[in-house]
Amino acid sequence: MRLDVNKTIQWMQLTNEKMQANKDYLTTLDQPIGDGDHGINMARGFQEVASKLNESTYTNVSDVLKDVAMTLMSKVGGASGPLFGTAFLKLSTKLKGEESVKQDIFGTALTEAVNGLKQRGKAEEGEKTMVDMWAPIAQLFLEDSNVTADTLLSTADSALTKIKEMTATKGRAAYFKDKTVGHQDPGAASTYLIFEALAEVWKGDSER
Amino acid sequence: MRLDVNKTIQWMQLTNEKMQANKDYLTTLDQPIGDGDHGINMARGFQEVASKLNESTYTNVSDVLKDVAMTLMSKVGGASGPLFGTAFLKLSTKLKGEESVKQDIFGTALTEAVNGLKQRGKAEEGEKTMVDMWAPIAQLFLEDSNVTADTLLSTADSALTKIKEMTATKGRAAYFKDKTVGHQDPGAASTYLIFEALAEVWKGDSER
Amino acid sequence: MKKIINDPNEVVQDMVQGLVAAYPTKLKVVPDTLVIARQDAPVQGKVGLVSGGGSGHEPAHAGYIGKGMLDCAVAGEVFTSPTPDQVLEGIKAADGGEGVFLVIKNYTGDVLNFEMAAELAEAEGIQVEKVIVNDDVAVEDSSFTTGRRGIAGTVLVHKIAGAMAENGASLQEVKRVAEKVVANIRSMGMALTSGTVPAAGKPSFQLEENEMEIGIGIHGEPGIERKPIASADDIATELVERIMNDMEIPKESEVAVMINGLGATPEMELFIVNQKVQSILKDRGIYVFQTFVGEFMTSLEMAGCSVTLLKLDDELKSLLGAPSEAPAFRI
Amino acid sequence: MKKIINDPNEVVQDMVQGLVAAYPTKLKVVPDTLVIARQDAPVQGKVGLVSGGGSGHEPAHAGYIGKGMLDCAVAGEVFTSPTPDQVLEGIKAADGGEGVFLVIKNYTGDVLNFEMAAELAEAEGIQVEKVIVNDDVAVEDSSFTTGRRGIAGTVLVHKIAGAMAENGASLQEVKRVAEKVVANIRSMGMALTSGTVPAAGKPSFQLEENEMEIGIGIHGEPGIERKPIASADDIATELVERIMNDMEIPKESEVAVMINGLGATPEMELFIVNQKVQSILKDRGIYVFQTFVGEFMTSLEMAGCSVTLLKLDDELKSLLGAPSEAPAFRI
Ligand SMILES: Nc1ncnc2c1ncn2[C@@H]1O[C@H](COP(=O)(O)OP(=O)(O)O)[C@@H](O)[C@H]1O
Ligand SMILES: Nc1ncnc2c1ncn2[C@@H]1O[C@H](COP(=O)(O)OP(=O)(O)O)[C@@H](O)[C@H]1O
Ligand SMILES: [Mg+2]
Ligand SMILES: [Mg+2]
Ligand SMILES: [Mg+2]
Ligand SMILES: [Mg+2]
Repeated sequence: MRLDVNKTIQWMQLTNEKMQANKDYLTTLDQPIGDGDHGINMARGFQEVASKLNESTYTNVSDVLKDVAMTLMSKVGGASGPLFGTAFLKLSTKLKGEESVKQDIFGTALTEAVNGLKQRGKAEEGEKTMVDMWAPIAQLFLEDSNVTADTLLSTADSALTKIKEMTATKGRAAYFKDKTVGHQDPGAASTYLIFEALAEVWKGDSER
Repeated sequence: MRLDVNKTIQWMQLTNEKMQANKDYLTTLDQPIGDGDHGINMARGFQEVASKLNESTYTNVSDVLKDVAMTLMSKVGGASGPLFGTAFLKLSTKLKGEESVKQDIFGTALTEAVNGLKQRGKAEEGEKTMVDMWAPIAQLFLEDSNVTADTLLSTADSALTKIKEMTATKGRAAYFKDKTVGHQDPGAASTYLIFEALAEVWKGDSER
Repeated sequence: MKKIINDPNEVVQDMVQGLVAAYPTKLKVVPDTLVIARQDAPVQGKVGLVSGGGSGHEPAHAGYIGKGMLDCAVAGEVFTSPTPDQVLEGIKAADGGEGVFLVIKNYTGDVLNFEMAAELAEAEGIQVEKVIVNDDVAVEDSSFTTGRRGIAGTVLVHKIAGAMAENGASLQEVKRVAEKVVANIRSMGMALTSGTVPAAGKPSFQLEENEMEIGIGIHGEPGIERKPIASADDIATELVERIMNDMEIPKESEVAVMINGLGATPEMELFIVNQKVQSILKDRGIYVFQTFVGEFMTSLEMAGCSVTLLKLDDELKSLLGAPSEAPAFRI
Repeated sequence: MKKIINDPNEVVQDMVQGLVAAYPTKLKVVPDTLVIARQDAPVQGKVGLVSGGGSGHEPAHAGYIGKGMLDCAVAGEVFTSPTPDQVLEGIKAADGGEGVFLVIKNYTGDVLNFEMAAELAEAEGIQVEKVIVNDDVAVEDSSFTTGRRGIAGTVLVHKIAGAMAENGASLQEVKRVAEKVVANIRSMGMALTSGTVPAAGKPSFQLEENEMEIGIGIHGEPGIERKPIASADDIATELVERIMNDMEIPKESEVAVMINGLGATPEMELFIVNQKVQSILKDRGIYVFQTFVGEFMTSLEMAGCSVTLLKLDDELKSLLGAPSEAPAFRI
């Protein structure tokens, strides 16, 4: 896969569609172990991302991702807004100057995003947050020289399975302690949708 | 019937028993067309009357009724407290000096009580209040030279039947307007208990 | 019934203790009564101001005790007016030699008990005057019936009469200004849910999940109409229009606005109602001199609100804006 | 859902309009934002004080804007912390050249958004300091987790830091005193019912008819225990004891007490709780310098209350007693 301006925009538009379709699902995940707003927050944020990307023209991937970052930052709120904002800002920064992003540099950028996330949210891996979805995917891109849409999806799937069984120690879910075991983390589930969208854009690409 | 100190005390003690036994019933009457406190108010008030009469000794009827009046006045509250207080105060004043109250003077005293009630509460007959129970009973004692326990009860019964069909235009029930038709007035019902107690004391008397 | 209480029959006693414990330098209880007074009452040379009524309407009335407002408040049982002997204690505690003024909400029980107390006080040589507040336009104004109820507008009577008394006015002057407020104040309320009297243990009335009642009284007395819940804008419009149909408020008038929560309604919703009320007044060319948003005259944990409008002249404006140290009405 | 609102997605906008319409001479909105500020903000030569967070906790935080307290409050969506750009607008509106101090409740969302805003402000040359309030003893205090939540005690941080800033203190001095408050303040709450987020349309959680939850957070976060409703005295005792187990308050200490209603609880019940809290403190030989009873940090229409104790020294006492013109906290 190579990520150019168009692909990046497609990726984000498809992510928005997924967030709208899964708005209630994400909110439902956030009810038993949170405050029941994650779907509302993500749907509001990516709706604005979609509009922003529609009304602008871009010449490089970094600029697209910067607008994504800034829009999420200023429209999502809560814990997830600044976190997704930070992640996309790191991607944008790292991919500056890249016209068509290759897998290895994408892996480095994702690793930067994970570091940014960790620093911002002070969460490590294993604390049942979105970090536990971003981190294994970044690792995949760094370590596997031949990532495919399918390996991406299967990595995300297995992360999701693991996260569900973790105990939350960061974010609002931490107040629910042991009761979080067996519940899916809403931020991990929305991160999954982002990478599912990437995989699907990528697949559409290879099918063509 | 002749009302002496002992009879008067018996009358009030029996009234208290009736108020305690009918506490919930009176409150239930006050719910659909009032604020649901009449039974609570009357039970509290006559409980105090009973204690007061128990702990004191009396040499005349007027003093008994004065203590009844003052106790009701200071323990009932709401609309009915000052009204019952006024009625008993008028009885007490009119019966001053009477050692053993005869029927005609009791009729005059009841008429004074009705006048006091009307002046205090600014209600006329026909407005669906306790006045509509006190007034026909006062009239009975004034006009019928040979009142018996049974004529007293039947007068009270027929008053109750009429009051139920009236429309309230005074007191809290007035806000419920036409909806009061078909509901019994709580203050009339508690006044009924007072005269029912009198009739029963009287009957016990004639049976002896 | 879900309540944070001890014995349901002792809620008023417990509350009064807790109130005075909260403001020990400002308030005191008259021993063996449910009468709460300014610490420095009676204030010599000042007309004393007394109000009160059934409990369950907090902060009414004890929260309005303080320099610039009430001298005493007499607390009855929940929703039951206090007895004349209690009111008499309040009058005595407020009497600083210049007479005592009673602010009474127009309910049969309140009127009777306060009037009897006034007679008792006069028999003891205390001069007493009164005003009967009847601001609730939900009820027909007829001299043949009980007449209109006193609701949230009562608080502004306390405020203005209190400022007048604090200025050293005579009993008659306090009465004049209180009557002016009553002549120029109108309120109307609405509810979404009922409160529960602690000793009764169950809600006073029932409204369906999608129902509201327009014109309800502060003890749950029936209002004008039960109907499906409308938007905040429609509710505000209906309340204001019913008030303005009852009392003309010409263009360029100045008014005070009170948006009062009945107990369980979040302040957020009161501000949403206020937003519409202000815009209606603006559209009609009416100036708002001062706005009060909060819980002033509640009905236990009833959800709902009332709107009060008071037409002002220069005298009322200056008295309304005068300082008040009452815990629930600091100006 | 029974609410007096218009569009459930616009409640915060409507509320902010209604709030500023209520106090037009005291408050203003920063155009195109949900940032509310003192009319005279930025006050030149004074450290600016900014707080905020998700809405639904009214009067927190906009009710605490005024001389002697906050300069700005930033309102997020209901229960959702505001975004960094909004907070940045608040910081700019408060900046009178001496730096801006942020009072943040300890929730991941609030901390992240306010910190990012602080970075953005610093990039624009505005000096920013902050304090993170975590007074809720219901949560374990562990540096490995999210840590304790900020609840009603936050209001006293506003008050004391605000008085300090109003006195002309430097940014570092404001920070020092705010940290002193945070070190000496503890709270704990309990609930009988849940509130309903307007956009969600149904209650956040369910409690049985006879159940209460001890230690609940102001967004309905789980507390310590669900159990049958106890008496007001037992509830007060449990809350105070948990606070005093966490923070030693020696005999002869002086404290401030706050009894905070969560939204639907009548003031009557808060005073009943206060009665017991005061008597426990008295029994332990602790002096109460000042008591605050009312709704300070609500959770929509949640029924319940919280108790806050703040250990005072002379500096904190004089700052707590200093004047405040904030609509919801007049001193
Ligand atoms: N400290 C943290 N580090 C990383 N991710 C976090 C952290 N705290 C929360 N999250 C993520 O944010 C999600 C919750 O987001 P959201 O519901 O939008 O915000 P809030 O919790 O403020 O309501 C969680 O499911 C989790 O994945
Ligand atoms: N103006 C009045 N004149 C005579 N009786 C009245 C008047 N107003 C009310 N009552 C009586 O008082 C009764 C209600 O008493 P109660 O429930 O104790 O007081 P409240 O209405 O203050 O709650 C009514 O049923 C009626 O009989
Ligand atoms: Mg959430
Ligand atoms: Mg009644
Ligand atoms: Mg009553
Ligand atoms: Mg949230």
